[in-house]
Amino acid sequence: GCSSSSTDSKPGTAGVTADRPSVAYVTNGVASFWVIAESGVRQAGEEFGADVDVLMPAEGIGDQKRMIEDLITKGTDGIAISPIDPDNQTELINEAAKYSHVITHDSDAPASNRECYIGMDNYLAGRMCGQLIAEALPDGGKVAIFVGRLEQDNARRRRQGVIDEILGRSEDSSRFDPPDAEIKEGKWHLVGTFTDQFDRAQGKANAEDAMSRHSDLVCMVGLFAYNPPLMLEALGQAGKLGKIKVIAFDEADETLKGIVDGHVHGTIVQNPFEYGRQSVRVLAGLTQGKSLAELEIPENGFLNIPARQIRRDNVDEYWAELKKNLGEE
Amino acid sequence: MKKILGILGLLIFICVMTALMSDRFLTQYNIENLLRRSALFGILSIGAAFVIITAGIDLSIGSMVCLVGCLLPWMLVDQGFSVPVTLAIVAALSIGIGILHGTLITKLKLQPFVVTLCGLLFYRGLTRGIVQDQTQGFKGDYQSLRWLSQGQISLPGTDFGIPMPCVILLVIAVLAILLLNFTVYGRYMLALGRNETATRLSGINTDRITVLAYVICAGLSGLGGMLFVLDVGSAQPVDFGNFYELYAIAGAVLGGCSLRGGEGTIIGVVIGAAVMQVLKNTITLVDWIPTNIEYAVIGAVILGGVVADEAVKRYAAKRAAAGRAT
Amino acid sequence: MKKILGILGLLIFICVMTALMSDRFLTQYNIENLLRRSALFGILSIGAAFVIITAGIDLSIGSMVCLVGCLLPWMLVDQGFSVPVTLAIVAALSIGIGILHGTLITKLKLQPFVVTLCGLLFYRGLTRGIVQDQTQGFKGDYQSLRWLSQGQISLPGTDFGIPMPCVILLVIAVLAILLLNFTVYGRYMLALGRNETATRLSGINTDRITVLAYVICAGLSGLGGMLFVLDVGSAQPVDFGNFYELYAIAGAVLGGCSLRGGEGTIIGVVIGAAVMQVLKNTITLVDWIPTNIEYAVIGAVILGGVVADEAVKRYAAKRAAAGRAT
Amino acid sequence: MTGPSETRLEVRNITKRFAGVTALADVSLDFRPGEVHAVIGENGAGKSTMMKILAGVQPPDEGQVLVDGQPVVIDSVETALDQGIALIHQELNLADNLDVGANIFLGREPTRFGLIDFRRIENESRKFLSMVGLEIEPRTLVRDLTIGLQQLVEIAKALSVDAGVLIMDEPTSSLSQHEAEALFKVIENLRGRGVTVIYISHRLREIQRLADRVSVLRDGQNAGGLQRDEINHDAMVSRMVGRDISQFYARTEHPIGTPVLRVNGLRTLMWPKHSSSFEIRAGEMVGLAGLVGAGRTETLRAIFGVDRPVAGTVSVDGVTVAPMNCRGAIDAGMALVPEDRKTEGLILESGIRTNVGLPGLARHQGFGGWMNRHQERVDSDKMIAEMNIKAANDRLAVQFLSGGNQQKVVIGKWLSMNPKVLLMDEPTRGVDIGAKQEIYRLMEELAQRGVAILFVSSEMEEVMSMSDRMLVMHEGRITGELTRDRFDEETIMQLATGSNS
Ligand SMILES: Nc1ncnc2c1ncn2[C@@H]1O[C@H](COP(=O)(O)OP(=O)(O)OP(=O)(O)O)[C@@H](O)[C@H]1O
Ligand SMILES: Nc1ncnc2c1ncn2[C@@H]1O[C@H](COP(=O)(O)OP(=O)(O)OP(=O)(O)O)[C@@H](O)[C@H]1O
Ligand SMILES: O[C@@H]1[C@@H](O)[C@H](O)OC[C@H]1O
Ligand SMILES: [Mg+2]
Ligand SMILES: [Mg+2]
Repeated sequence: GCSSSSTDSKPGTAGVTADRPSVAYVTNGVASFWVIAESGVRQAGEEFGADVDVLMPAEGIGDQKRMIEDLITKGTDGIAISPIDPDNQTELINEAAKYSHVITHDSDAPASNRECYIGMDNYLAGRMCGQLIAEALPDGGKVAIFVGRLEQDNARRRRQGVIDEILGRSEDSSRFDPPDAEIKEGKWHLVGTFTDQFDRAQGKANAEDAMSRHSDLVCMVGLFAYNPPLMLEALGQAGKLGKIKVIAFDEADETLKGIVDGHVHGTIVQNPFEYGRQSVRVLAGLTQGKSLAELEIPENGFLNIPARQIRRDNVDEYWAELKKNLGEE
Repeated sequence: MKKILGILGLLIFICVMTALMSDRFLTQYNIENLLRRSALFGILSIGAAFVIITAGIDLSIGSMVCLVGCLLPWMLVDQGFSVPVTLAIVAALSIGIGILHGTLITKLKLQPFVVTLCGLLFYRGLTRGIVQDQTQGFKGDYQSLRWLSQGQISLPGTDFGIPMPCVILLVIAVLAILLLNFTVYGRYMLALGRNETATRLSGINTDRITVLAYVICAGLSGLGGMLFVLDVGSAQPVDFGNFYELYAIAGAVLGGCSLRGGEGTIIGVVIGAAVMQVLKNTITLVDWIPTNIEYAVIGAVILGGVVADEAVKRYAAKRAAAGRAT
Repeated sequence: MKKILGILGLLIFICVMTALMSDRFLTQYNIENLLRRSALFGILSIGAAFVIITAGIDLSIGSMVCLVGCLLPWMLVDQGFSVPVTLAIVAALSIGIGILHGTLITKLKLQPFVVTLCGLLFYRGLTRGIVQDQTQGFKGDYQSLRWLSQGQISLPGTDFGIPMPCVILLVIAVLAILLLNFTVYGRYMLALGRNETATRLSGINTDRITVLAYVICAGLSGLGGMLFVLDVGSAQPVDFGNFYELYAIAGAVLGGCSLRGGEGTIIGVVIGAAVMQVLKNTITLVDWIPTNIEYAVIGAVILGGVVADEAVKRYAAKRAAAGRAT
Repeated sequence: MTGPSETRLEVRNITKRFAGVTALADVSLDFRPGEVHAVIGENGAGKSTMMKILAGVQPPDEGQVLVDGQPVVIDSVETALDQGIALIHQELNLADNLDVGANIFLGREPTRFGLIDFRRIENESRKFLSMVGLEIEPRTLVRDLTIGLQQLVEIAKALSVDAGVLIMDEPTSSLSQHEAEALFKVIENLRGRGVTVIYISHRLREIQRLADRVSVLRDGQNAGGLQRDEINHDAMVSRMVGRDISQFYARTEHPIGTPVLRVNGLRTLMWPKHSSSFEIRAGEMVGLAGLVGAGRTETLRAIFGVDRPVAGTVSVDGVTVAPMNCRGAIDAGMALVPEDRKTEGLILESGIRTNVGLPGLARHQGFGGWMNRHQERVDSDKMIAEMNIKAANDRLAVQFLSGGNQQKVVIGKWLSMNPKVLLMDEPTRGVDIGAKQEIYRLMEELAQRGVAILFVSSEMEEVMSMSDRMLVMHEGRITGELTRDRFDEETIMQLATGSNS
């Protein structure tokens, strides 16, 4: 993909120009997912006449804190944050909110003074994912879940959504099943949640080991963008493509190709491009003195960019849209 | 003094360059941030320096930060321990680990690299097991304790405040300088870092001194871990403190410690730690430096620093030789 | 031979224990997986071993894996280079980096720890800059190239296949054994690892031998990076190969290399690398071991291994002394 | 003076400077085929520097080297070897993780099809080992040999080069007379075959016995030469030092007191089945003689608590010392001047003051380990004066001192502790004649003050002249005790080789 942009600020002009608002977009880590968001940010930068900056903390929460502090220093007009640990970052967000407009994206910090949240409800997205599973496996069976790390808020909510949906539980996003627990209920047997700490070789090894451990596994669910491609690799090598159902999250090329080829039943996609674009639009607007209402943010401060279920029937259409957003077509 | 001139020059150079490229660099807020961050890493680097001076190495610093950083809020918030009890446990734990490292190295004659590499793996795994991979945070509580990291001591007559970690670093640095240069223990550390056998044959219990160095390092890592989590507010066992040992060691090396042992000044080490924090700040503040090459910049600067240092040393040696010969 | 008995015993012990606790351990599929993973890490460990034998260290292994692992698909898929051109660039790059490390260490007399620590930071930063933080993958293409990592050579008469990485490791290990034990280069490495001066004074160009060791290490890291990405299918610059240097070094140390230099056997190193992969597998296969304490288990096993090794050595020395007494 | 055909190797106007010193100033020398050419001079006179230049270890700043009359540039050890020049270094230079054979052929391995020819290495090594009288298997690891044996391996290594010019820089400094004799035979043999042997030693008796010609260096300058018939002790000494050194072994009569050091049933790890018991009295100087590897060093180390003994007790003034660590020994009033000053006696990168002060710091420390810097300076000043250590100032790193002065620092650091028992392992190893005399004088003074001295020496003359009483060791046990009136080379040699037991 291409992520270079002509809207980068010039050296030394620390974004306090009167007419052009400066907007920073802080992610919760480094991932291709965020590169898609970055192109949304850049596009919106041109569209709404803002100087934009994208920061991806590579070293976790301490790094994110440092970046936000430095943005305050820079006098950035608006900051969009995907908080890694919202419960404990309220103060930091409030501190930033004293100096500039702050919103959250991808993951919310409802207790803070952020002005709004742009993203989806991860618990609901998890439930949508659960629907895909139930649909792919009407007879149930053994299911394994793969995810980068489980202490990230969005990951936990997604996983809980998946579990609650297939077990037919009521909607309650505060539930939490311990990660190592095997859950056997009715026709379903959830054999465990495998984490890899963003180590891809480990992610693939997890998929392999899950197959070793459970020869009668019928379904693999990957909750972070890079998990499904790794699962597909492992399946391909084990000659089990299509035999074990794959349910995915996000829009990695391999995942979409897997849907086209019939190796992946379906995926839940967010819209990172829109996360980026909308964040810049809203922050630029707030800087120029517009109100939330004027910017079409609902009363509850939640700009929902809903997740979508992608199956074989709508994958081509979706893929084309994605490529267009990334400027690849 | 001469030894720290190089690194001091580098720090000043980076600061001047950044100030020229960003008018926000010298704002009070930024300076306070930089002071706080440098202080936090400086504490770790001082610990690393003591071990390096005795010709050892401690790779477990980052995992110690993780262990203490996660257990502190876990004990307070999750387990409901009182503050004094928690602090006592954390201190005992850190010191105990230092003693363990030192003992394995001196009594079982294991290599420091190996022992502390195992520590690096073990303490993080242990932490993850204990807190069950859950993020540990203060949830807005414990403000008075967090003052240790977030508080400031305002300078009378100005509205400038010295961040608390800076004050703590100052105290530690002064103690470290006294220990290293004015007590027999420091002298023994320098001596044994250069020649362990000769030091032992001079009647010095080198084992005990080695253990002392590891205790200081583990203790300061623990203190650092505590201050880091008090500053950040929460810690995830999976990545909290990741790679901090490398930053700590790099700071010590930049500051003039030789990994061959027997060399190093505390002030140099503190400056070395600051260089890296200022660099990171520079990269975020200056727009045209892409953030994703951050590591590349830090790596290049450290390498440049040691190369320049080496070049200056050689030049000086040449001049001295020429000067005296004529 | 005697030297590898300890680590071989440990490997067998872990395998037997796991087989007892999980009936899936000895399935063909699992064995093939283990062989492949051990082979990949074994290649890195052999590289690390050469550097460690010359009393050096290479902390940049993981970042080299990242660099090559990301650039390979980037050049093929993104830049549309042909396979031969890409492989040539990757090889030249790895070897060039090895030469760079070796030259900085020998000519500028910088410490290996410092040089390769800078490498650790620099190559990852560079990779992130080049590929702009994008995950790089083969997108289902390049199957014939990926056969290098994913293919198998089936054993005639069985339906068991030897994973390709294993075959590659075998070739490398044989070459490494020949180099280390049967050629003058290997002998010079062992000699200079123990006593650089003596080796130099014997008329040996120790600088060139040192450079050779770093070239081997960087070369094998590059090869490893390539095989890893061919196996996994994609690489993200921020985390690909993270900490692999520690695994590689730990494998070498477990396998009998002393960080003081001059010691080590290739077979031991390969077994050392395998121990860690089997351990990880054990932890996932055996239900009652919580996955999140993985690091703790690995750390404890490495430490246990070296402690046991030390204990055995001491016991042997005592017995020898007792033998003389009677 | 000499035609080109008569000169194998010549140096002209060589100058070499190091930071702070001019090690060689305009030195010219020539060496002929089939001669043993001794180069002598005080510590720091520039002998090793000259030899390192010849062997390609370091380049000269100015001057020329000629081999067989042709000017050559020797810029590496390899070129030197190509020119047929081999050097046995003053310091041991072996890779002790490899076996003896590997070390002998290091850098010159015979190969077959690109692989090392192990069989040939083994056979050839055996040959060279037996030339130096070393009956060990080439497969023995070097680290299992003592310093003395390693020195012999080093010599075997140099012989294997088959060089036209063989330089030996203090080859006998760790050898006793017995092993040295074997070496002398080798040297004579080489001379017979037309090899040029350049021989450096501080043991003038050896030079007298071996050398055809002598060249003397003084302060980096050529101080003249001696022909075969001019070579005698006094001539050499006066050229080297520029003055006459009479009364070399300064012994005077003084009363000997009651036993201070008592060693009872001591068994070391190396020789656990042999125990030794003896006592040393106040003011007594006891020499410990023996061949290389007889266990003398081990005994001293065990007494001082460096290595834990298998059994036995040590007491000072009737109080048993816990033989666990050196601190205990020091607190009991003992001191050890170790065998290898560079690795065991000194912190080379540290200054004289630091080195001298190290053992005493604990004694003068204040609250919280606060260092008494004043005391440290007073002590070191006193020692520097008393021992006549030559140095610009007392913060100079000891690595820059000459061997003799380094040795004085090692002794000095113990004198400031006022020991009752002084253990000395080869106290004059590699030390020049002037410094030797001073060390002897010091030993004598200490004895007069009532210090009990036990010293190891491989130099027959030294141990015979300085001891009040002598203990001779063989294979870890004391095979004889001789009083001064019974000192006689033959008896000692018999006891040392165990040939009468
Ligand atoms: N690498 C060096 N750097 C600085 N000074 C040196 C170096 N090598 C030798 N010197 C100095 O050069 C002078 C000559 O030293 P050299 O080793 O040649 O003496 P030597 O005659 O061999 O003495 P000894 O009998 O003690 O072996 C001494 O003052 C020594 O300190
Ligand atoms: N012929 C030999 N071959 C191998 N080892 C020997 C031989 N003779 C003695 N040794 C070793 O010598 C050691 C005793 O050494 P020690 O250093 O105590 O003796 P020393 O009399 O001080 O000799 P040196 O003068 O070499 O220091 C023992 O470890 C013994 O194994
Ligand atoms: O938070 C992000 C998540 O939404 C996506 O699925 O994967 C990458 C994460 O960083
Ligand atoms: Mg000399
Ligand atoms: Mg001895």
